[in-house]
Amino acid sequence: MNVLETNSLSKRYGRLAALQDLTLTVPGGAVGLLGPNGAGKSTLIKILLGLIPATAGSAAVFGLDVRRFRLHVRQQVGYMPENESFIPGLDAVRYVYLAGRLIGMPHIDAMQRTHIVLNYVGLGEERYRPMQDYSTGMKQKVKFAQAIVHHPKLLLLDEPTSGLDPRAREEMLGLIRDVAHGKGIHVIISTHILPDVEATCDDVVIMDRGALVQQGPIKGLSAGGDGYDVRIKGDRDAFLRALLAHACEAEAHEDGRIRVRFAHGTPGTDPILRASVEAKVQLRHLERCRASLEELFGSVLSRSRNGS
Amino acid sequence: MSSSAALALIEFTARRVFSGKRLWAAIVLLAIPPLVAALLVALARQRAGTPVHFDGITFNLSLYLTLVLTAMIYGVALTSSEIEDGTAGYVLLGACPRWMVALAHVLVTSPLLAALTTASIAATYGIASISPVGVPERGPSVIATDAFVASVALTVYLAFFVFCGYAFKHNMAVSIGTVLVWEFIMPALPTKFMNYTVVMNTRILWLHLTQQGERGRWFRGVVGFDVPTYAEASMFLSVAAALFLTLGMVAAMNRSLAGREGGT
Amino acid sequence: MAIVDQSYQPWSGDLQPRRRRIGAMVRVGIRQAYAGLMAKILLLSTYLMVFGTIGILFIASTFQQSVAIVSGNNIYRFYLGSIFPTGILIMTLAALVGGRSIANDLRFNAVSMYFSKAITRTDYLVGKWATVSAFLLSGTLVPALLLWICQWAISREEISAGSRAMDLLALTGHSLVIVLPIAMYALALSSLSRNAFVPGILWVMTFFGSIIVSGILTERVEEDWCKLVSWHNLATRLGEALYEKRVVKVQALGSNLMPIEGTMPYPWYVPAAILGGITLVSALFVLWRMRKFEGQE
Amino acid sequence: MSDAVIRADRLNKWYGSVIALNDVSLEIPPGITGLLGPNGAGKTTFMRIAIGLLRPSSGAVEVAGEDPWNNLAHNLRTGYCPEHDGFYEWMTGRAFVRWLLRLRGRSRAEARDGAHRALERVRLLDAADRAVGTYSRGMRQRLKIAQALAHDAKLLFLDEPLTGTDPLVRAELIDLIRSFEREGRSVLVSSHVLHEIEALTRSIVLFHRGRLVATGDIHEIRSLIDRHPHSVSVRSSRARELAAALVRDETVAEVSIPAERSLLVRTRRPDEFYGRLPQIALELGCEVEEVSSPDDNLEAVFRYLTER
Repeated sequence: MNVLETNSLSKRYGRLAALQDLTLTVPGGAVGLLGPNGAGKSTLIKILLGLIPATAGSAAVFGLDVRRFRLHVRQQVGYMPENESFIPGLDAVRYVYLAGRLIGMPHIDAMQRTHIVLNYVGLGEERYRPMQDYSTGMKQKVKFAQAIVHHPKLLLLDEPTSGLDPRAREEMLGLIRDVAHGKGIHVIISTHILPDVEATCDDVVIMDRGALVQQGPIKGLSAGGDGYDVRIKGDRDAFLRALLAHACEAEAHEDGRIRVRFAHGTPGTDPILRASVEAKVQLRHLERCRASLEELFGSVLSRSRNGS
Repeated sequence: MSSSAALALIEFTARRVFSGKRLWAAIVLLAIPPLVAALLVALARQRAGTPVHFDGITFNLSLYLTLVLTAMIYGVALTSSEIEDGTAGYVLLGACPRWMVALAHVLVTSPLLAALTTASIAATYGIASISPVGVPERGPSVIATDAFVASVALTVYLAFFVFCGYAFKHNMAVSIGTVLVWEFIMPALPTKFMNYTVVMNTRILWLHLTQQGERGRWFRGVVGFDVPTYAEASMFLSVAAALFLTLGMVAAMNRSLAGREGGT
Repeated sequence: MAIVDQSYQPWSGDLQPRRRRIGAMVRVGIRQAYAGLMAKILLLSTYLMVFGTIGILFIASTFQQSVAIVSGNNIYRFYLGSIFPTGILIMTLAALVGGRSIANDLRFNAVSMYFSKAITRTDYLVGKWATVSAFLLSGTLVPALLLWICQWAISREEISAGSRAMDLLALTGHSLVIVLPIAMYALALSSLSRNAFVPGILWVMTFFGSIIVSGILTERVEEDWCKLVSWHNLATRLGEALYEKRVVKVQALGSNLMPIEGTMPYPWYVPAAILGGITLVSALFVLWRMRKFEGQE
Repeated sequence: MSDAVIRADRLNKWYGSVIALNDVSLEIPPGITGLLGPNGAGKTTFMRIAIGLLRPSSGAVEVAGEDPWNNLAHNLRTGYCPEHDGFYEWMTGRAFVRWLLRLRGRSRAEARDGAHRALERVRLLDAADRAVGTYSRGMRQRLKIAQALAHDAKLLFLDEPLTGTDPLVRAELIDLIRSFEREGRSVLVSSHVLHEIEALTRSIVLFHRGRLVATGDIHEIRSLIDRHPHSVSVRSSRARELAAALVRDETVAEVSIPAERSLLVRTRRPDEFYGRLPQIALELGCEVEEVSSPDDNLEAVFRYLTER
């Protein structure tokens, strides 16, 4: 059974079309829902949760129509909202417990699960403190915990890393990766941060202006990285000249990255090594082009916009 | 500081009076006295002899409930809400000194609110005078008197709210709590402290101006309550206004605006 | 040695029906309502007052004095029916707790948690209503019960067990009559704004406004319906109707103390219809507002 | 550095018993400076003190040689883009910028033109006449920047301007901020995301838990990390042979083979090691597929500086 199916789903707010005729099938796994601000990702998630009605079309989660069986759907789904969400005066334990009880978990199960998931997300003794004193990262963890307290079959995450500093972000990505693999939970992550999707997802759905732009496995989409990303320490111009001498096309980026492509196929990393020896620079980093998803995203979007 | 900035500040403060949800709340509030008057007029038509008492409406509504709550809605909106929403910084970082911002809040908003209140009182008067009985015959001068009294009270309240807004961290709780207890509950209790409430002094001012200081039917529930003189009441109100205005300006000069991150 | 896997485990189990979910929401909500400092202070002062009264009455009774307020069902009727302290207290508590209940959910975005779980808008409303009502009952029903026990202990009349039971029912009913419409109306106001003080002010405005307007009308028009304008009168009139009518059979000190009489000649169903109408309209209003807010983040 | 635009001397700021800034003394040169640190590091507090919204608990700050507190001339020289949205939602974007210009002493005509220019600059003219309440996140971000630069401020304080924006918007904003520098303005940008700052500037200030941790050029800070041991991961088809060769090199302290085709090398002298690695690989004639080190990026600097 497909985790998610929509059939020419449309949603209009007055004149603004948030979703246009979206037909989408997600078989399962860890899926990234990518798109710029205002692409209709949040609208789609709200429709899936039965929070807002679609203007036209239908959507089903695990084969259940999201309007008719919305309480059943929500019992199968965990949702982590984008903005901060808490009840002032309540501690994390009560909050997550309440979330579990609202799904319908019995008292004892809810209490046990609350502590299990809070341990899992790594919230320590702070869990007994009122939530308004929490840092952004802690609030985010609690939001994640309340979404998985009932062990949902599908987890919907709306911008899970927005506003987090690198360490908190790394922790959050680790959690998502872990929960999405081997725990029996399907995950859909709505985000505009591409490295997040790369770090956690197997498949990707790209949306723009309320329509589906592209869907497929990340590997397939980001393939075609013919070349290497290099970082050096030392005389950069000399290195670039040396690369040129070895028939490599080099492109220096502002963040210090040098992208090297070979004029004829991929004859391995030898020319790069040689160039670095000749230019007497330190080779700090060498890797096959991988961050091309970001560029792909840009190019896919501009293609779809120009085409429409 | 340039004069054009000061002018802009005045215009901007005035513009904010007529915007947002608070305007609607104020309109609802100010509509209550005329509506009650209309109700009474309609009843007087049905049953001859039912007096429509303009002064009663003024005393109990225009100068009490409507006045205090209008001042509360605007007082909180002026500073506390601005600080909470994070818009206060934009105004405080302008070309006008901070004390002037606080001053403008009070001195621009209170005449405008007084004008709205006057409109409400005038409407009440107009409606009440349809009925043959119970309307004072002093003509529109009574409206002017009521408007004066209302604007004095509004100035005191707004100065107090601006002061609380800048001076306290939990400004809403402090200002609203104080006004509820002191201005709503205290005048209902038969204690001497009611002499020191703004509500009572405002109404005493009104008593002297429109009722020749005769207690008559007003304040009759209170035993052993001496009506202060006109001089005492006006002294109290002006001292209160000046005090809170000054304190508000000083508080504005010293207010730190923490972002939401550091506030806890 | 046995090693128990303490890492994340899938959970599966039976889910409970909707009423149990609402029950959990109410329990957590009440706990949160008591967390506020102001609410604690207000309730504490009420209880001090009630216990003080009880203490004074006990002292009076040790001097073999029979006090009028302890006779019949006066004492809790008086407590529940008076505007001060009970009326003001309930008004303030409702402004504090009722005013922020939905407004804070909107402001801190807890609605997105509630509505991603298996509850409907109606469940949410019922849960919030029960929460606020239960909280307000601790300012009405619980002190009234204490006073009921006190009356039992020190009154000098013979009251049959049946009458006592009827009194108990009546004071419970009276408390509910006071609390339920207020709670729903406060929720309706609370759903208006994200800022908790706006509903608070609006509710205070309604309460005082209705009393003042009713006062003006009563004085001017001198017709009976004018009393219906006051919220407090409505609740008191309906509450009064619940008590057993009986003659006080004991001669007591201060027997000229006015027992609260139903001064409004309207039958009980008129205030009942008005309060019920307000409650219903408020409920529909909240549902309509939440329909709008359910769509937001 | 006598030309510093911001100079802080033993700055402290407490909120009750919470310390937000702890004994910060620093000088910030003209140009773009990145204010870096995790959430709650004191970045916002520092900015708000420098802009004159907060008064320090002790210590002094000078902006362009003057105390910012209650200083009208300072208000006109500086522009501030706060982290959180605070708008009069009922106003249009154009009116918002225009009013703020007038509050800074511009005449009506100047304010109208200035608002138009600023909105044009941030590319918000399309939406300028809509109420702010209808704006998307990216638009709000631009509006905040527009009001900060509208009065030709010489010094801009941008608090987390890039947070929550999608890649397309972010690229635009980065271009915009860089253009400010070319016009001779100084900009202080805060962020908790390192690569955002790397794309903007080389000059950074690093905060952690209210303390100043480092200040200066990214390169200078980078060189710090080379005084400490690195672990370097190398992928090669002939990992064991490469390992054998590396062990003989004096810069290498430790070599392990966590997986086939993969090496983990620990070195105490990173500078020399990175220089020699290509040489050794070339001499051995074995293909190197990847070189990477968790210790050789800014995150590591960060980790190292904040965790000691």
